[in-house]
Amino acid sequence: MINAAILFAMVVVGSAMLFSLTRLIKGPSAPDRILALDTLYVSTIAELILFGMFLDSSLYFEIALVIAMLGFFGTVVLSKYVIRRDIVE
Amino acid sequence: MPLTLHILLSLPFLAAAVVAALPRTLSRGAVSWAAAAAPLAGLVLLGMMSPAVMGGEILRASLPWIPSAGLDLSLRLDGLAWMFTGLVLGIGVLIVMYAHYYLSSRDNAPRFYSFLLLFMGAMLGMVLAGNLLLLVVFWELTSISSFLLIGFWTHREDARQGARMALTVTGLGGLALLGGVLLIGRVVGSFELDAVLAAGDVIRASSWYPAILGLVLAGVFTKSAQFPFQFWLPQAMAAPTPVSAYLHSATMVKAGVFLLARLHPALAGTDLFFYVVTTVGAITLVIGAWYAIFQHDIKGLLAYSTISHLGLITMLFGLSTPMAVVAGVFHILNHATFKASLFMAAGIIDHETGTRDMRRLGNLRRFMPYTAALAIIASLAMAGVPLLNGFLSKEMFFAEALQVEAQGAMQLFVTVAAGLAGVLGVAYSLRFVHDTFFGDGPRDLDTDPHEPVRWMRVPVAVLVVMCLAVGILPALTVSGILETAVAGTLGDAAPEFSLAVWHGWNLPLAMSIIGLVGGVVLYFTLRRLFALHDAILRSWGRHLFQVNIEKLFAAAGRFTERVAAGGIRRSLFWMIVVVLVVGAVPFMGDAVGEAIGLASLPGSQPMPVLGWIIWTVLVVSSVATVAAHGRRLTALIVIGAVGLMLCAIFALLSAPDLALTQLLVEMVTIAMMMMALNYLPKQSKQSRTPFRRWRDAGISLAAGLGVFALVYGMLLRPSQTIAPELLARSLPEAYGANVVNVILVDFRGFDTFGEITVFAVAALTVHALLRWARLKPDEVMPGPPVQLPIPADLTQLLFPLTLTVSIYLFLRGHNAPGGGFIAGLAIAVPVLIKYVLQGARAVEATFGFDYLRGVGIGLLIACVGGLGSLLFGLPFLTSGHYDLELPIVGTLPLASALVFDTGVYVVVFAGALLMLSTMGTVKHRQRAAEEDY
Amino acid sequence: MIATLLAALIIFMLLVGAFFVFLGGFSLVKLSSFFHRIHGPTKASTLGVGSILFASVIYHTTYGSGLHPRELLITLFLFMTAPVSAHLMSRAALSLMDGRPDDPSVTPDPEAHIRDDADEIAEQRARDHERPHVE
Amino acid sequence: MEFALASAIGVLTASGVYLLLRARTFDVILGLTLLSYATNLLIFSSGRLVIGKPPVLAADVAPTLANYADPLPQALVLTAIVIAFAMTAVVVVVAMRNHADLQSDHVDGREPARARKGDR
Amino acid sequence: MKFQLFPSIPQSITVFIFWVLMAENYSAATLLMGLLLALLMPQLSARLEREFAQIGNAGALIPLAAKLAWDVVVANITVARQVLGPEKELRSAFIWIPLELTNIHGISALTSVITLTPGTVSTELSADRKHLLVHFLDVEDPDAAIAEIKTRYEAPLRRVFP
Amino acid sequence: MTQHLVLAPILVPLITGAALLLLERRHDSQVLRTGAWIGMALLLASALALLVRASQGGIDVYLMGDWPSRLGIVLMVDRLSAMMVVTTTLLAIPCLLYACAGWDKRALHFHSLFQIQLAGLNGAFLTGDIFNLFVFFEVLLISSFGLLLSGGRGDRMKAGMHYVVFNIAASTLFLIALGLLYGLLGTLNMAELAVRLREVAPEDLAIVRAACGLLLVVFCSKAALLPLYLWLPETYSRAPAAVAALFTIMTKVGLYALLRVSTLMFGDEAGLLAGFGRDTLLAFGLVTLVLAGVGVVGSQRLRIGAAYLVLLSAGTLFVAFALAEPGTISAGLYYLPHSCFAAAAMFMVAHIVQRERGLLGDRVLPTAPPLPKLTGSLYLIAAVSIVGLPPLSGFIGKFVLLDATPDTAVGWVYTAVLGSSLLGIIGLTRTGTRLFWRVEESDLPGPPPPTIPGFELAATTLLLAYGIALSVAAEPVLRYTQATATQLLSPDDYIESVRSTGPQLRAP
Repeated sequence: MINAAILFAMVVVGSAMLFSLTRLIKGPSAPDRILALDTLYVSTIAELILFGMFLDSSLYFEIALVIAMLGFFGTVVLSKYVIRRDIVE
Repeated sequence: MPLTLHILLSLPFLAAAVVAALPRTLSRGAVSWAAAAAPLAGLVLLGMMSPAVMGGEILRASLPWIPSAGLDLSLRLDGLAWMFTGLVLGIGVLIVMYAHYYLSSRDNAPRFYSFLLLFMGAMLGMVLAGNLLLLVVFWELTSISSFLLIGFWTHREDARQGARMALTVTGLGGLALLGGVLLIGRVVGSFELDAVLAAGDVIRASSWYPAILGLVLAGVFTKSAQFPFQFWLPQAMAAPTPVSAYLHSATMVKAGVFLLARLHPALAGTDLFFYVVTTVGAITLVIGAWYAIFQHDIKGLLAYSTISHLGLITMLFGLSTPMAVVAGVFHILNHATFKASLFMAAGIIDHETGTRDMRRLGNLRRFMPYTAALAIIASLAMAGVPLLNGFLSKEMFFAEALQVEAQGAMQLFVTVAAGLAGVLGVAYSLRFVHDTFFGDGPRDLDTDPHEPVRWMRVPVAVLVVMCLAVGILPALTVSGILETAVAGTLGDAAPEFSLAVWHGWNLPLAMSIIGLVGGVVLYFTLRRLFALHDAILRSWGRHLFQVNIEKLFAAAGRFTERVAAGGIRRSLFWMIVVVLVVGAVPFMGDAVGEAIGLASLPGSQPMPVLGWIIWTVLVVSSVATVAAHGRRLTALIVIGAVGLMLCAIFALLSAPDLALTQLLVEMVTIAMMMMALNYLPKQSKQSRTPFRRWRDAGISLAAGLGVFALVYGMLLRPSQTIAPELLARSLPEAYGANVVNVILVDFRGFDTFGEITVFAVAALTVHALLRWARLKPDEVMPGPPVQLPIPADLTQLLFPLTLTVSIYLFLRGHNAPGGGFIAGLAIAVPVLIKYVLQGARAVEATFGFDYLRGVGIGLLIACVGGLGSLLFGLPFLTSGHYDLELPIVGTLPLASALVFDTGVYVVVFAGALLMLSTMGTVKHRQRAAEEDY
Repeated sequence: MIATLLAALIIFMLLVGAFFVFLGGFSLVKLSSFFHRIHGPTKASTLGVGSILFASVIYHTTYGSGLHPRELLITLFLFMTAPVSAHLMSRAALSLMDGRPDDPSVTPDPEAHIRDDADEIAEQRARDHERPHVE
Repeated sequence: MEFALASAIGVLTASGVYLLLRARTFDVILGLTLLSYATNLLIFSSGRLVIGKPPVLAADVAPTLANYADPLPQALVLTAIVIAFAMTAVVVVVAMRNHADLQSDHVDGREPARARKGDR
Repeated sequence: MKFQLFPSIPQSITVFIFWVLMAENYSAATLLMGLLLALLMPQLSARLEREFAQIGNAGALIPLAAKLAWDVVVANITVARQVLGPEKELRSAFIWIPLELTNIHGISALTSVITLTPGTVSTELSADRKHLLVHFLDVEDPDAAIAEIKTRYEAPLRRVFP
Repeated sequence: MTQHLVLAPILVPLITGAALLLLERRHDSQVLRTGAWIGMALLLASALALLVRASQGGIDVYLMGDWPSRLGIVLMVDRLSAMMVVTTTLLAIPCLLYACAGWDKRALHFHSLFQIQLAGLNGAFLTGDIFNLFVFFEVLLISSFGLLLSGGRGDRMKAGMHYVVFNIAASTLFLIALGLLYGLLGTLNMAELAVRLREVAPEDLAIVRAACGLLLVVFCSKAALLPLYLWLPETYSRAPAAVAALFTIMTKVGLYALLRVSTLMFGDEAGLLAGFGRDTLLAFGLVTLVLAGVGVVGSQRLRIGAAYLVLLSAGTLFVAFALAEPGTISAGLYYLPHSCFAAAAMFMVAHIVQRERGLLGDRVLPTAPPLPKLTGSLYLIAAVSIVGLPPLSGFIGKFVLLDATPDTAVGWVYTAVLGSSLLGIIGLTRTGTRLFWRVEESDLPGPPPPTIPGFELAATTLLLAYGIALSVAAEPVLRYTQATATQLLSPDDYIESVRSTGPQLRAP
């Protein structure tokens, strides 16, 4: 039962990933794409946790933690680039 | 005294070194004496050995050099070598003496003499060589040193060209000869001359014989300026006259015929040899003589006559009868004497009148009677007038030419050639004598012609006296020498012969007379018909050579230019094509599916839905990257998704460590690319050639398909790996549960060691490239730097927490996903965020961490970590394990691999930040500087 | 009994989480302008992941290897970083926008700068249309 | 699953190769990145595909290939990722310097003849 | 730079808790390590920061966090409705919110809070740090929205970050 | 302690490089140079010790981390490895000497990069593990990037771009090949790979061949075989002289790998894979030879010419190794160090010329250059040596090779080798006469010819002296290379010594 729910959640989150993909491809502006990538990151965290539950393993914790902790770095850099072109001033 | 030969050989080389070291300011006399000492001493040595040689003994001496390759410093003095040694040294002495007066104060005498001695040594080595390979060595040395001599007056274009041409042609011959000699060695099994000469039958019977003969003859013909390689020789006349006199009388060009004589027992005696050598000799003989008539330059005339005489000698060796060989050897000797004296005379004329152009000379007998007399006698010897040495050998030549046993056509050809040669030889000799010493007086000379200093004439006189002596009293003077030489050449097959001036009325004498008369008639006829002074006969061989060599340079240049201009894309294109071919060829001739063996292999595993989703995102964004590559920012964002999906795949397929690494590397890469993008155009210009795009698309698809097929084929095969043992031994022996990490720091720690070195060096390179660089941003935003206070402030908390996480990842790495590398990047990223949000200078002002030093320290720590085990006598990187008992804390497991991993940690952290901080703090180029461009 | 309840809770949290993550993604596709879209993923997804993490904690406690409160750290980080990235992205979008609201510290009349962003959308669309393939 | 992974590697390779053959430095860098992704996946897949069995040994599970994925290719990929990163760093910087020194981001350091003519 | 054993007590505490949570065992070694880190981390980050956040009234944090959690959940449902509903009915707007908070840490916290509560995204801080530009997804009365943010979040934050 | 000797050629330069990094901040070039030379001396000592050990005929196996060879990484010292290490070290000494004339101050991190480059080279020669070989390839590559580009600008960047991109692409290919090999054969140890290749099932043959083929392509592209050599001329001719001189060994690394892999894995015992790729390599090697000769003739700059000469020697070595006879391999191994030294000397001479002639650089245009006479002599010796004219080492290498060529291949090999030599002579003659023979004759004493800095002169002379020493001592060297070839052609010994060496403490 729970497994089914986990699998279902995986698919639902997966569809969110596909939505992000659409936005990533369509754009149209750079912030849109950055947003899509950011969302993709977050969805990936969700998938990883779900997968960890599915396997009953805690080995995915580190990855999820690192994505949560540093995943926004890409967003920061890309946004800074859009704002200023020079990401380190 | 076995080493006498080696001493003899080393004399000129030693002298060359000594002379070269002499200061330029030293008087020319001293230099000349130093230079002359070598050949004089050599002559003494030779004299000491002469009795033995003349007694038929062959002196041998050998020093080992490369015995395993059949090349030793073995020297061998038989009759032929003895004669040549005498020639080389004797004429060498005269040339040195002559050159002393010839050279002007502007010429660098030490240089000249050292080259000359070098050449002399090379020549000596060649004639003395008892090993064919050694002969080739010295053969090539004569090419090189003659190149230096011909080009001695480097400022003159003709000298440079002549030298180049000589080296090119003789170099070609030398290489061919090398090939031929190697083939001989292959057939005979040894390069030692004794063995080769004894194995003539084996060589002639071998299937390699035509190749051997062709290659050796190519060497002979180029060196001896035989048709069709004769053209280099007149060009070489740009050399100072002593050089010409030496090279073109006794030495350089004689090397070819010497070789012909030397290898005569081994190679001659076949129809092929006979036809080729005789024909080439005959053609050269006639062509050279004909051209000689039409030269205006005295040295040019002499050069062509040299060609002609060499043709004669070649032809004699081609005829191959013992007597022909005798005549050939004899003529070598005679030609050396009269030609050396003629060249020297020409040099005197040049020296005293300032020109060698016969159109401007004439009537010189009035101004320089002694020289004129000497030159005339020598010319007559060249023409083959009785009572002079040239007559004797020419007579023998006629005799042999008439006796040739061959088919009708060949016989006729040889006879006609011989006859023509006689006529033409007289004609050009006459032209030289007449145009220079008789007729109308000299025209437009810059100086008043007069006799040279006496000592300059002495060498000429010595040689002319020899011509006369030999010509008049052959039996007394030269007979013994010739017998010895012939014995050396032919060995047991040497014929009995007697030299006499008078053989009675016979056919050869008739031919001589015809030649003399015909020559005189021809000369005066031609003079009337063609106005010789205006006639110009271009050497088409030289012309062809020059045209072709220029074409060769141009074509090669174009080819190279095209290749070099092809650039990266061409390189990569070829690489991919090669890869495609190499990857595809093994499957050819076999149905592809069958070859990959899909049918017979176990089925594949089912794919979860999540997998398909990740697959879709991956594939779509990968294709989108290609589609968007012109818009770089977009492409970068999209490629970020590819990287993320890769991370997801790794996570899904049981590789958490990889997922972590991929993720972190991805982030840092994106940051790096964004920094770079600041200094690059925002968009790619698209290439406007659709052909290239389609071609590239086709190739990429092929590459993709190929990789797909290979991977699929591999995946469907069962794996047979060493992994089970790794898994089993990881925990008990390396004390780590995370096998990947154990592999990284223990099983294959050395890889990691290399990997961090790569990382460190990459950081150094980035630093080195950008440290002093001034870059211009593609677009500078107006206004002051933007403040981002809010996110900057929020990351305040993030830094200590990520640092904590990083330490956690590092410490747990051996048992859970993590490890030095991941931890190092995990701490580098938040610092980088600081850079982005607060600006590099603000961060570096407070965060005083020397990244460069950090890299070095990290590497050293890693080394120390690995070397620790050496103290226990165990190999590098052997991990130790120790459970530390602490009072309150309990047991602390300490693995020595941790030290190594600390090194990794430090290198990665410092390296990543060194790269990124360097990139972030690039100095902008000033606007003023831009205007300059 | 408790187990059933816990299971129900897990399933509920999973569904809620999945829903919100889905919502975040969906709003990306559905909404028409950037400033509309950004509201979805930055918060809904964060909450969604939080719910899923909560479910995971319970799940591991109940069925797996015991209590792992550390998973909550992920949520903590997410809640720390998500606003930062949202803030930066919107700033980026703002910097690209024509007719962006002026800084009141330069023109001190904040009320004047409340403007309906319907024009914004129109403008942005026009701009996107002008140069659809160039950034 | 094997098919999916192999095809993904194929697509990445094709994309990478296409970009590698472009004329602009940045495109080439992107191409190299994609290619290195493809390579990493390829090496990774040489240990065969195993879902959810990370090679982190648990106390009560026998250390055999039935229970864990092949760890060796993972370690190799890790090395490869790092090296690819280092190489990318260098090539990125060279591209920057190339553009700065030669005023062109063409891979060969100069614009093709036609484009240059157009500029004048 | 003046040496301080604990440059920032809050940070030390956070790090310690964090470590212990993460390590998932409570042995003496872990605790000792946690203490060590709590001692070290602020020292290291002190090299990066100009100033540390000083917490005035930590007690105000807890009700704020609870309020926030509740708001997040409730407001998310609202946003869900708005997103799923027809887009035309959204009345979105940019609004400059005048700030009374002067502590930058407070402003940061407020920005995050605003962004976390659905329907609003804080977009830019004015150069003089006295106004915050916020994007509202659906707003009827701008003044009411400003007032709500000010009372609901800014006031407690002013107590936390004086 | 002697067992750890194997480590020294890798670790000594590495530690030196890292330590020099720490000293860099002192901005004292004297300190850096002293450090670098101490490292160099230690390296030389250890390399020679290794050579002495290897010349006794045994194969040393060093198990990293005390793991059995199939699990961990092994270092191997046989005659070939020892010889390559010594060659590298000997070459490095003049290169460092040359750089000490001033370049090391202009190129940031020069000394560290240089030392690490040496570590990478030695590592590649010593490792017995194919993935480790890849890693060391990367170490040497990336440090070569650094050496090439540090302190450079403009055209050098352009050439660097080409070099960097091409080599990264090649490395990627290397990884692909390794991935496939591991996937198919399940091991990375070269000896184990060889064993498993012998037992390849016929149905796997095609895919294994494809993987092996890719591996060979990688080595060929590093060694610059046709048509994968386009990167070489520009790169080598743009590199700083000391670096270009060191780079002459870089193509040899590819050749080394090729020789190692093809003798070990595709030797006569290799069953279905015996002689894999040999004929193709021979054919392409011959064409490379000729095209390289054409390149020498067509080169407009001396350094381009020198780069093509490197290519020419690479072509010769391809031929030698592809013929796979004991004699040809031995000849190739003799020729290999010679070609490194001679080409390196040529690059140095070219640089001296380039500097003396100012704006004209090393372009092959006749001028009235006040070039020091000595330069001309150096050029002459280098040229004679490199095109294989007697009596220097190039000639010996060539004739030994030709002499050992099997009867069946004589036609093509003789033609190509001798023909390319002729092209080389033509090209170098033209270059030499144009560069060194003054055009104008003037009575006036012109500006005194500049003197060559002592370090540069010493470096070039040392290289040429190596060449002369190689010629004089040809017999012992050839005997060594013959033994090496014999050792290489009996891979069973290699495999046996890898397999029989067990760890000290662990279970085998």
